[in-house]
Amino acid sequence: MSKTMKEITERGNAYNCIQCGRCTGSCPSGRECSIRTRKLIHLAKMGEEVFAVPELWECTTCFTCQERCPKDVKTTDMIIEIRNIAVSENYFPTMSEVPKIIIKSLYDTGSGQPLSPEVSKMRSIIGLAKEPFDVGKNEKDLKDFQKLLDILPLMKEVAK
Amino acid sequence: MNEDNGDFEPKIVGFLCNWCSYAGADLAGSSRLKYKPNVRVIRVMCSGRVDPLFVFKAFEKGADGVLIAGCHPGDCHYQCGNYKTMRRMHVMKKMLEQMGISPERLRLEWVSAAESTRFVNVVNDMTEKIKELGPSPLKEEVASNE
Amino acid sequence: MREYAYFPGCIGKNVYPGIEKATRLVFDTLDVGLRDYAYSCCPPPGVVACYDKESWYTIGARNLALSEQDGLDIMTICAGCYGTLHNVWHELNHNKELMDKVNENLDTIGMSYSGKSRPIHFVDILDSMRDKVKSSKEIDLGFKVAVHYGCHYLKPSDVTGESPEEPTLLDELVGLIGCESVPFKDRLTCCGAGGGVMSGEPDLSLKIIKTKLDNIRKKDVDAIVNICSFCHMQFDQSQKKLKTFDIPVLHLNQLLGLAFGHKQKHLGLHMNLVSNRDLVKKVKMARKVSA
Amino acid sequence: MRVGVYVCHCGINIAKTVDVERVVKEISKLPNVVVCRDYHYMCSDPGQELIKKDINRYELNSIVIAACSPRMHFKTFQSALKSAKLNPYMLEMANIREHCSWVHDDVEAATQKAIALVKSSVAKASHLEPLVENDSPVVPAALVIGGGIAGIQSALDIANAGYKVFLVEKEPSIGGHMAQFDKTFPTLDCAACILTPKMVDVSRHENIKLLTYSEVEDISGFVGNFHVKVKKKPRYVNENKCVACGDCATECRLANRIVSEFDEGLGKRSAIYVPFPQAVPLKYTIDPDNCLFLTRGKCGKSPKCVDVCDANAIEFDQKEKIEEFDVGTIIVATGYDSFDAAEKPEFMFGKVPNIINGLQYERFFAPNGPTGGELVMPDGSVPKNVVFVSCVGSRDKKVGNPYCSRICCMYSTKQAHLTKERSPDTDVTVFYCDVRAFGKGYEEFYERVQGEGVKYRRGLVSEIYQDDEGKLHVRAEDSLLGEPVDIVADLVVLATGVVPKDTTKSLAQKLHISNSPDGFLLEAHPKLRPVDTVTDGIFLAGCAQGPKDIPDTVAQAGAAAAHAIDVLAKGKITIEPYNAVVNPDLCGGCRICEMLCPFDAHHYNEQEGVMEINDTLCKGCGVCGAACPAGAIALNLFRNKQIISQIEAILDE
Repeated sequence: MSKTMKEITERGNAYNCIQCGRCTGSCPSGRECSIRTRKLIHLAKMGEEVFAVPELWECTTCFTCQERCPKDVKTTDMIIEIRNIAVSENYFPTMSEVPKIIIKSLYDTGSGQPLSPEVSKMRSIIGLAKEPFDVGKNEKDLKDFQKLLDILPLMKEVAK
Repeated sequence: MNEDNGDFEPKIVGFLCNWCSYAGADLAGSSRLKYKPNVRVIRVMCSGRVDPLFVFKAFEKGADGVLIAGCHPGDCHYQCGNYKTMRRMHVMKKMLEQMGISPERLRLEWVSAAESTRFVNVVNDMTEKIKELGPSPLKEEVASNE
Repeated sequence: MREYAYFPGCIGKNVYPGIEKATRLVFDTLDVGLRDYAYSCCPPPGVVACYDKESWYTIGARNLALSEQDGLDIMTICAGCYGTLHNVWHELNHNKELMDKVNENLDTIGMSYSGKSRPIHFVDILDSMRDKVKSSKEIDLGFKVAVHYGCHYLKPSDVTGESPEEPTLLDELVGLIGCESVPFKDRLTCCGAGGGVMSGEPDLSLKIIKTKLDNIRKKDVDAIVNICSFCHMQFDQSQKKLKTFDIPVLHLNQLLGLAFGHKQKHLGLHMNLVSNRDLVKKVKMARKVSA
Repeated sequence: MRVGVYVCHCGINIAKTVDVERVVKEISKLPNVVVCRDYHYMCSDPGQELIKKDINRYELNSIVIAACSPRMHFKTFQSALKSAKLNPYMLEMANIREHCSWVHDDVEAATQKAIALVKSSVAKASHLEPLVENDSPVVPAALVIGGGIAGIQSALDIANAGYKVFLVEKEPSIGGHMAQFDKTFPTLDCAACILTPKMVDVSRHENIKLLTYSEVEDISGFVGNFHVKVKKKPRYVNENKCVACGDCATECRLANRIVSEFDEGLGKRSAIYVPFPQAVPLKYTIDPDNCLFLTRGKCGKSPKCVDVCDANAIEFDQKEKIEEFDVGTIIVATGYDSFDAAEKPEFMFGKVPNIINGLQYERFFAPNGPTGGELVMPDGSVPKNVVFVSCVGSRDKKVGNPYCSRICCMYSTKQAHLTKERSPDTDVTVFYCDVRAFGKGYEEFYERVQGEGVKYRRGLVSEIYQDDEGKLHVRAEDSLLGEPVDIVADLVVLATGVVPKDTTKSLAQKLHISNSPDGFLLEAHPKLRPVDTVTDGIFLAGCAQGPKDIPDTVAQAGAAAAHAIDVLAKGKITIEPYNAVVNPDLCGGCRICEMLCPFDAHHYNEQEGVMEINDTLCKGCGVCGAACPAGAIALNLFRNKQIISQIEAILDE
């Protein structure tokens, strides 16, 4: 999947944008912080390096802006895809290591949120198997899963 | 099949009704939309004018596809010519099948005078599909007979 | 008997297993079969999709592929899982190039996905069996609740087919078991957890949920009812972090479990960080009244 | 056959992508081609002169022009042929501009395609036959559909030129939306003061027959001779007897209990009513959906209206009537609907009384409106904060209206001014995206209103919510500040856009004219034929064709009237000989064609056992020709041998 800013901008209909700001005005995150969706789209349209803007990571991907855009600009889809570029260009969200931990856990156990011994105990208390039935339960399934992850770009990005 | 047809440029004859589809194609032109050059247009007053004879003649003469385009149902300049076409389509496709020509090579589409982008999509899509189908079997026959 | 592949999701099984269990109990009561598969994490839209979309599609497609040979659709109990799986399903069915790429990836472990097996959010299943839900009710709970629609269940509407500006399904579902959905300001806004914000920007995430909790508190409700394990976690954990709130948080299946007469212990109510003590008392009283 | 072929460069429009010289070289090789030339602009005088000279010099008897669409210039070149004494139907055009040079980039592919298209035209030209045009008389009357300002203007213009006009209006009164307005922008003329005199002129004009409360049921025929059927709905009041004293409405048991359409749901009326005091005709109408007597068969002991009407005008036994007449030309002036803001649920329209649309706010200011022209809200208070929301239902793909409605910016500006005029202390904010003040005096008016203290904030509104105290809040981004804002309002005005009338599609089908993708009626050419339709003799006026303000509407209505008068004044129309002809030697009299013809043009001659086709009724669609099992029906200009020769040529390598 090749992805360039130009492709993302085109696919996201950003050239239709009239900078009306309905996106920003709808944004629950923007009321609490500095993200201005309209500006992000404008930067993308102008060919600026929008992937380097830290506000990109303040979007909760709730899709309200995309839902309300009168010009069919795929604002949220674009933010997600621009983040992909940010990651590959090494503009990592430096604020926290948690996302990396989640991906590591995904690789090691098949779950982004791994099972802790405490919860395992609780599971049996409420009548569930101590370990849930999932990809981590059977060693062969997990090995296959890891084999799949090994060929995906995700792991290469995290390994950086 | 797909890979073998890389260089194949299909020849498609398009019969467009004067009032809707021909005007839609004109609008595509004045809007400077771009599309594939494979469809060659013959103007008729109504899609209902398209005698099945024309369609078979086109295939006989080596067309890889035939497009008939007219006004949307209900919008016919002549009230119901397009319905007549619709009914003829069925028979024509059946006959093509018997002649060993894939009925997919014959298409009926509704394109209004305002639907320039629709015309472009129809032309491009049809060209793509005929490319996938490859040259008309009749064409090869014609060639080998010559 | 109807049957679905059951996708409990990481939070539902590994963090709040009460949600996994409540779901099993509720759907057992409703005579709906749930079958387990060796699923991985959905994977999360906020983290994995934002890092690399192709990986997101591939891992999601592996999950969808698991039940395909059995011809089962997949029931999710989390708007996040639903958002991922539904988006993957929708995109793959509309983008042949992507479908080919994903299948090329899946081929390395001998799997493939055709696009048939589709994800369904559990509330849509409930919607299709309202009479059964109603007749399964043993206790009239009589709660005043604040309902929370997870963003990814509703949006984007051109993919989900929902009406995101004025949804009514959840309000109607809680009504079926004698609860009242209380309107509150900005009830449709995000809980603040998604998009990797909960993990990447925890302070911002807390600000967003605090605004939301403030609006809910004004309405003096008995509980916040959600249809998303991830939102559930955000509502519950953030109250603990903010320290100033104590509004019980229930996944809809936990609420239904209570109304269907299942024991609160089996529904894992006690696993929430916010105390459910008052709520449990109310359930006991309601049980007596209903009896 | 001696064919002359002329390949046009159209400046660089064709020559840029089509190698014209190569086309000429290839075409010159064809058997029937006597002469083949290229020229910069074939449609210019020297271009046409070239053809004329060649016709005489080379004794050409058939001409091919490879240039633009025949829909553009076929008639131009026909007249060139005529002036060279060549039959004007010995002409064929190859469309190498719209269908070739403009739609392709690749010179090689475009040139090849152009050659194929011209070859095809030469093939057809080699089989053309001279045809004779016939004349047909024009009925000296016009039909105008729609009695808003557009229809009124067109009707008056045609009537003043001395022709009969049938003006058909769906509502009980003419006047349309303009009658609902208080003032007009930017001059602040009182709408009623400039409209009502025209309404009265219509009702008094000896050449105008006004058919109100009526709808066009069916239209058949063609330019010069349309046959019209109009359905006249029963008013249940005898128009000749009613003196409009109004006693019936006062006494009606449902007085002030029925929602008034004219007041956009803000005011109330009786079940027997005139929509507004200046209505034309000023005759009462009984609303059949609400009247107690009509819905239940009983209204007290006897209906009050009957009791109080001294003129004995109430006639509950009136029935729907069909009126039929002939006209030579038709103007469609059916206007628009206001966008239904409920389609944008985030704006809460219809859920809270203090969120209204633009047309409703107009009624707040009108002296004949529900508040008597006072700026008071339903609770009796004067709003302290008024917020305007622009582009509601316009420039919005989410609701399928990608276009700009052209009037909302200015009517909001006007209403902002009127708000300030009524209540200078009221805080007025207009959320806008781009203020479109394009007309004469508009920008100046916008400037004036800004000067009056109206705040223009750049940003389209995202959502509206009501807080616990019941106050409305408008959320948007002030995009110039780059900050989200939350503005409190007592009254929110949604500047709702212009959408096609719900009946536009069905009317277009009745008239066999087209809709543009936005749903409005399609003009024949966006620049050069803005009031014509593709159907000869049918013209467009006003918002039926697309959103426009009053000056543009009136101008277009005048233009449409001029075109209609043009048809009527000629007194006859030339029928192009595109008709079908039967070869009696081949016809077996199977009568299949008779069943297919939508125009009843086919008649069976029992004596001869063959079909005959009436030239006047036949429109030349060719459906019969395509179906004739004996091949006995030929369609002039589209004969089988002509088309088949085209097919052969177009596929020839």
